[in-house]
Amino acid sequence: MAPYAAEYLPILLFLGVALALSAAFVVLPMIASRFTGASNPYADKLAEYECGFPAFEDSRSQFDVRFYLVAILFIIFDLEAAFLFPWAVSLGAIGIAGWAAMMIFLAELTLGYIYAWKKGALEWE
Amino acid sequence: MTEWFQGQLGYGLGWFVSTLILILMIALPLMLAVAMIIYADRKIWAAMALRRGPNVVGPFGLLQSFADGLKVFLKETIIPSSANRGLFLLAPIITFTIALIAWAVIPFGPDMVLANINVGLLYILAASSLGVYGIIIAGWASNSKYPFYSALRAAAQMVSYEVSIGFVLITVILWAGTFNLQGIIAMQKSHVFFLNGFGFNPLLFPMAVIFLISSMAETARAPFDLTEAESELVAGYQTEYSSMSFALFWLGEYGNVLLMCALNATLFWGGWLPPIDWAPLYAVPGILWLFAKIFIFFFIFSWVKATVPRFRYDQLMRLGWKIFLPFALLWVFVVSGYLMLTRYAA
Amino acid sequence: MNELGFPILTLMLAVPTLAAAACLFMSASGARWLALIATLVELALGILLWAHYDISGAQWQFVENLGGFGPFAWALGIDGIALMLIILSVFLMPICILASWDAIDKRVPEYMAAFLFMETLMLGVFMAQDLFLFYVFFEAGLIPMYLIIGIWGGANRIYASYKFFLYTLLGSVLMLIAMLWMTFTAGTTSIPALMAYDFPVSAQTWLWLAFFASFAVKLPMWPVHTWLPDAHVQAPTAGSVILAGVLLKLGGYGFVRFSLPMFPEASAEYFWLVMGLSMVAIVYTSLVALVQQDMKKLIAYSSVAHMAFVTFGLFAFNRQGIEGGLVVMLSHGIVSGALFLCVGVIYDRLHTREIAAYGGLSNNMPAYAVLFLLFTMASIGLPGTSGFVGEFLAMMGVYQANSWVGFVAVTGIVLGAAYMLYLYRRVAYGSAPNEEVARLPDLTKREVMMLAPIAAVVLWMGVYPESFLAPMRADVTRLLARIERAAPVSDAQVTEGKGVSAETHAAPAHGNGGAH
Amino acid sequence: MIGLGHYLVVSAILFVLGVLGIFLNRKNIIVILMAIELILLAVNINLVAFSAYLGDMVGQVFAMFVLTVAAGEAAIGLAILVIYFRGRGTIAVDDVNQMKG
Amino acid sequence: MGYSLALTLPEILLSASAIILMMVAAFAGDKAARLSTWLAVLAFIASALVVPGVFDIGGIAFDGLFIADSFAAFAKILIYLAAAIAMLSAMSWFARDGVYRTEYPVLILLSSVGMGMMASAGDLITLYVGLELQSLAAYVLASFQRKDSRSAEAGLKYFVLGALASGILLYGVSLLYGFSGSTSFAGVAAAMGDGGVSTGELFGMVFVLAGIAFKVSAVPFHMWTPDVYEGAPTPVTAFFASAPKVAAMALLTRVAIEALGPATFEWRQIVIFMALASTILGGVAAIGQQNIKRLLAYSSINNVGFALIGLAAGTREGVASVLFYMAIYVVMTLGTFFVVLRMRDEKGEPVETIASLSGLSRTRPALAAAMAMFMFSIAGIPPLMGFWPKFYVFEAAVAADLTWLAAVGIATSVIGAFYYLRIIKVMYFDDPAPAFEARRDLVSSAVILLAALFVSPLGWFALEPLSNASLNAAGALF
Repeated sequence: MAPYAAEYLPILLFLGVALALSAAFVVLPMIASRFTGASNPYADKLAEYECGFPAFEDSRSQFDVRFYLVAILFIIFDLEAAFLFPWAVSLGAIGIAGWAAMMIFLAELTLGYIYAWKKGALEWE
Repeated sequence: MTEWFQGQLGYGLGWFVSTLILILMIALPLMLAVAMIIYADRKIWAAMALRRGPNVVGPFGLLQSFADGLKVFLKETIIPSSANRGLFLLAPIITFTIALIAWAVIPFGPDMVLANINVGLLYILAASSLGVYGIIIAGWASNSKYPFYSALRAAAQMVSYEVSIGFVLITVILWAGTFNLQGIIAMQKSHVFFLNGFGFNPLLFPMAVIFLISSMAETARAPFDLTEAESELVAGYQTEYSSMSFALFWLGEYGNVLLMCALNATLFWGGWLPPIDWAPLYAVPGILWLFAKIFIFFFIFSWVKATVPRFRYDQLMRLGWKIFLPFALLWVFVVSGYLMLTRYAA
Repeated sequence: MNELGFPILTLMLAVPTLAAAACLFMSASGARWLALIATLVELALGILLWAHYDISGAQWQFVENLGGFGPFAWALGIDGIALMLIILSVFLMPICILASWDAIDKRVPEYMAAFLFMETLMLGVFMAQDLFLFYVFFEAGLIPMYLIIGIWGGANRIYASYKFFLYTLLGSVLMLIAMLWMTFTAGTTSIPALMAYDFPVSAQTWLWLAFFASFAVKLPMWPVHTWLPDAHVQAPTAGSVILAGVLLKLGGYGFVRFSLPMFPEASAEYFWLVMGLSMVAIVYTSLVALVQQDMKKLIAYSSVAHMAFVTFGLFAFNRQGIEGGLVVMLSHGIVSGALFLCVGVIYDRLHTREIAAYGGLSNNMPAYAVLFLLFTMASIGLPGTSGFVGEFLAMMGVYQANSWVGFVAVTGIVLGAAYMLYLYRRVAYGSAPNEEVARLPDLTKREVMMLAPIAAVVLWMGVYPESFLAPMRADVTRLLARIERAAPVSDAQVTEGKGVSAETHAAPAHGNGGAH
Repeated sequence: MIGLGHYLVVSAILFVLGVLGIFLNRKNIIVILMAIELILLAVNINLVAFSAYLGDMVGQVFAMFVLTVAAGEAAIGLAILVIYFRGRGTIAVDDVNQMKG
Repeated sequence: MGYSLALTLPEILLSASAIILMMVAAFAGDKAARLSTWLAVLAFIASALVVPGVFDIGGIAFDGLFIADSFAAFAKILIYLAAAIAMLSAMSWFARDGVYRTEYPVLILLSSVGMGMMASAGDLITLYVGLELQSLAAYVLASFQRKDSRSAEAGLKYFVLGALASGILLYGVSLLYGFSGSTSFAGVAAAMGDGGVSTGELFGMVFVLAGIAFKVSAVPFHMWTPDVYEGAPTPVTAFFASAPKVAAMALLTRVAIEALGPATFEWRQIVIFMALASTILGGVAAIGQQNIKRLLAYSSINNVGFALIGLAAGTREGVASVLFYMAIYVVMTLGTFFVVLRMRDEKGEPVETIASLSGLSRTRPALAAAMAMFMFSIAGIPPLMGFWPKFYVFEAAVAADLTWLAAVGIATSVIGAFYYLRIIKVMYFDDPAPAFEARRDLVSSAVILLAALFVSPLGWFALEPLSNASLNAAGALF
């Protein structure tokens, strides 16, 4: 476990550096604008963008249910991929049985996919 | 390098300092590269439209991006009054951070990789999946209609193509037998006759194409730039952003484009290997081969952006769900079946 | 099989069951006739059974045993006690059907089916030789009785039906646990085997209590008797007859069949519990009966009092007591049934059970008044009627066991005479409170057909009780042999004069004890 | 050094947070779904930590199963939530009270 | 491998049928709903026929992940038949409202595959996967009537609490795995047997039991039951009340005996608590209910409590009594629900109040008689069949020296009897309410008739074979 973990340390460090960099990029201009005098907020400027008239409804109101559908489909298919990854990397070791098992799994997945297709889950319109 | 620093500063601190330097050696040039690539993008695009592009700041307008950067840096950061302040500022940080960290595992040369982890590909997949968070948070925190719709679109679009990308990666992994990016590159050496790269393999070439197109969609580049379709959504999820926060999205986006180019190069076209397995070519440092490949892919990105009209959203979804996904699924079967018959024939 | 060559007990169970099922698919009058015929067939079979019962034969006769039912066996068989109670049941059933002939005018097929089903279950209880088969029959009786009270009962029928059901159910479920423990310990579900099995004395204590909980509710004993007046008042006439006539006897039967022979030590240990409750019951419920305004309620309370005689007798641990208790059961079965019928007769005419609403019936209903008087006397225990034999024997027994208890028991007779005569005076004598009562018609032919046989039996039992005692005597002997090892010390034995009769009776008991 | 105990504590904290999130949350059903995911996360931390500790792959395989099932569960949960929202027009927890007794 | 596959034949058969029917649903649409329902029934019958392990010829598949012994066989046959019958009730019910969809049998099939796996689980992984497969399909079924907001709410509640329960279960599973070092039941038991029950294992055990207790809806994890029973479409409720209860009970039994056997002393206390709490609460809370489905929900809680008493015995007889209990219970509850399904007013709208049953004995005597039999039977009044499962359960408890438990348990059954009596009272003693719609439905009539005949004393003939079978099945765990 330890040797593997050591390889991730640079990534952790990288994450820290990246975070610090991006945070600096966000915070520094805010400080800078104080000094340059660019900072001059007033109500109209701080209003959200709405084609020139005041917003008259909550911008986080309902949205299309199809986005949910995409999200659901994604969860399903992405997780099937999660099974495929370890399988793909060890295909040589698990042999024909492992291959066949996964093909059955994929066939079932495909049937589910066909079902979703026929039921119109993949249509955007 | 690490040993030298460790000799000077002791084991832990030495390691820390040397790694920090390595990281900065990736991050800073990357930011520089992003600045230049923006310039290149504009130049290419202009050329295709028979325009001249940026040509005022510096020779041939080379410093245009820096001028832009300085300008936005000095601008006021506007936070809409109805926005969720903390999240609003967090969104660009996340986007840019994630655009950077994926580079940690990209091999630039035979030994030039910051973290040669054994599941590099999974790491990249994970990091790029996280990218959607920045956009969603930006869209939601803005508390404004257009960013919100844009964020939803972006999320749906990115996850849709991630599915096919996942299956494409499986074919690569099947062939390479490893998640390690160096390992994948090593497997590509003279993969087809004397050619370095899975992409030369007729079985994997379609996957390379799908991956290329999907990577455009994944980075919301034209023709898939529906998240910021200005005629419908103003400027998409960035609508409410200004100053450097806005620039960070911009930087992050181009950083992701570069990353995708690098991945295209690494996964299908040999990475830092020369395209042809011919000894003299190895004299050229691997990093240059990689840069060259990245640039070629970037050129393709720009080319497509300049020439292909934007997809409609339903077309985009259909392409992802009804064409790429079944095809990639089928290809997993084909590739694994082929490998079972040939390589693992028992 | 048996001396008859066919499984008569199963047949006796099958006839009413099938008839009940058939009733459901018939018209009202068809169901009435079918029910009458079925019960008469049962009566015939019962007489056949009695005729073929060998008084000096084996303890268990007409035995049938069929396995194949998992936890229990279809084991039937009767001894003399069961025989007498079966006869009582089959005797009362046709009378009940007749009593409901006109009184029940709604949902007749279902009513008849419920009654016939009830008959199956009652007979089943007396016939069962398997512990769990017994329990099934014992418990299942709740269902038809619940429906009879609830559907065809009076105004407050729902309360009464619930009370009846839940009281009895609560009482009997504990018995089930005790039964499970017994079979687990003894390794058999056969009642005859269990009757000979000696349970550890420590276990007997709570086993006895579990059974007692069930039988005391069923009997009923004070203070768990309160369901009975409610149930009686609300039930239709025939329901009351069956309830008083047979269902109450299940409790007494349970004491004889289970509590005493299976747990003799515990029975002795709880001697004072039983006697105490019975003493309270006999005084208290008699006093309560005295102040009742409702005829059925009065008779219901009198039943509780009479049942106290049963418990006095059965737990006296001597021959007179037990025989007396058994005869009281039989006698009360027919007498209280008859009394309820008498109430029903006038209820059918005036639709009220208020005692105050009647008066002077001896004027316009002479036949009725005579029969009612007979049954009243039988209930009081006038010599020559069935009541006398049982109560006298029971009191002899209990006096022998404990003279103080005997003393209290005698007050029961006095009080019984008081409330019954008071009832009779108010209903039959004096003047009619209004014209309507004065013009009430006398008994119809059907009513005479119902009451006359009962009257005959009341007299028969009063004059020649030996017919009824003889089949049971051997069983009582066996019971005595089983329980005498635990019999509580009797304070009656100090009296020289009583010793003579005790010895004469004890002699055959010893004789049989040797065989045991 | 971080040992098994630390993982277990983190996991236990996450688990408790998830359970509390379900019971104390009075606002939004989506939050409940997230709390459920939190519970499953706690489980996965446990499984993987034990797997590493025991040097036994089963825990990780189990974690994969948990992940998959969690995804299916989330998908179905979302679908039911959408149906519910269409019928009632709200996903406030306090409004899920049509049936009582 | 081939051997393992042969042992999982029923599961494979059902899964394949589910997938085929799903394709039918995709291509033929709802037109094929009736056809696919009957096909699913055939699949259930075929699966029940090929269940291995009926005559002790079962075995262990996939290295102990899956156990096809006679215990599993008993539970599976029961589950398949119950699921098939419950499914049949849906056809005409949904057809009335025009929303019967081909997916319904598919979901039932998938759920039943999960249930089969629960009964056969030999490993915590199988346990979890089976449980989730069953639950996920069940969540969808609960909210099957999309237009009905009560159905959606039921689905939502079921989902949230179900997911919570599986989370709790999983947490326990992870602890059991971690502290015993194995996910197989045998491994867990071996670890517990070796060094005694460690604190970690104890915690794991408690969480696992809590999770499964939710699935069997034992107090204190019962709170979802009334709402889900009421809200879900009635055929779905009928399904919930039957097959999944059997599966969850079988699972609980197997886990308790096979995995947690060495900790019997510890779990017995939990099970006893749940048993008594369930019988008491199931009885008391039902008294005030106005909705028949809610009442039946409490009834199921009550009944599960009794079955748990059998489990508390922890002996072979105890396990047999649990199986026997579930078998009889399923018949009674399905019969009851088929009667409830008949409750539609003259306009054809379903009614669910107990008051609408008023005077049913006059308007629909046969239906009332059947219902009365089921009610008396569930109340455990002999001579009806419902008495015998209680009998066996208490017998097992007495034999295991838990006489006090049996006594308390049986006393609580009187509370239960009270509300069953109320139904009968309403049907028989009260004045008639508007009559139900008269409608021919051969399937439903046949089921009600058969169930009524079974609970009648005629069912006694099934006592011996059924109790032998359950005893034989229970033997597989010891």
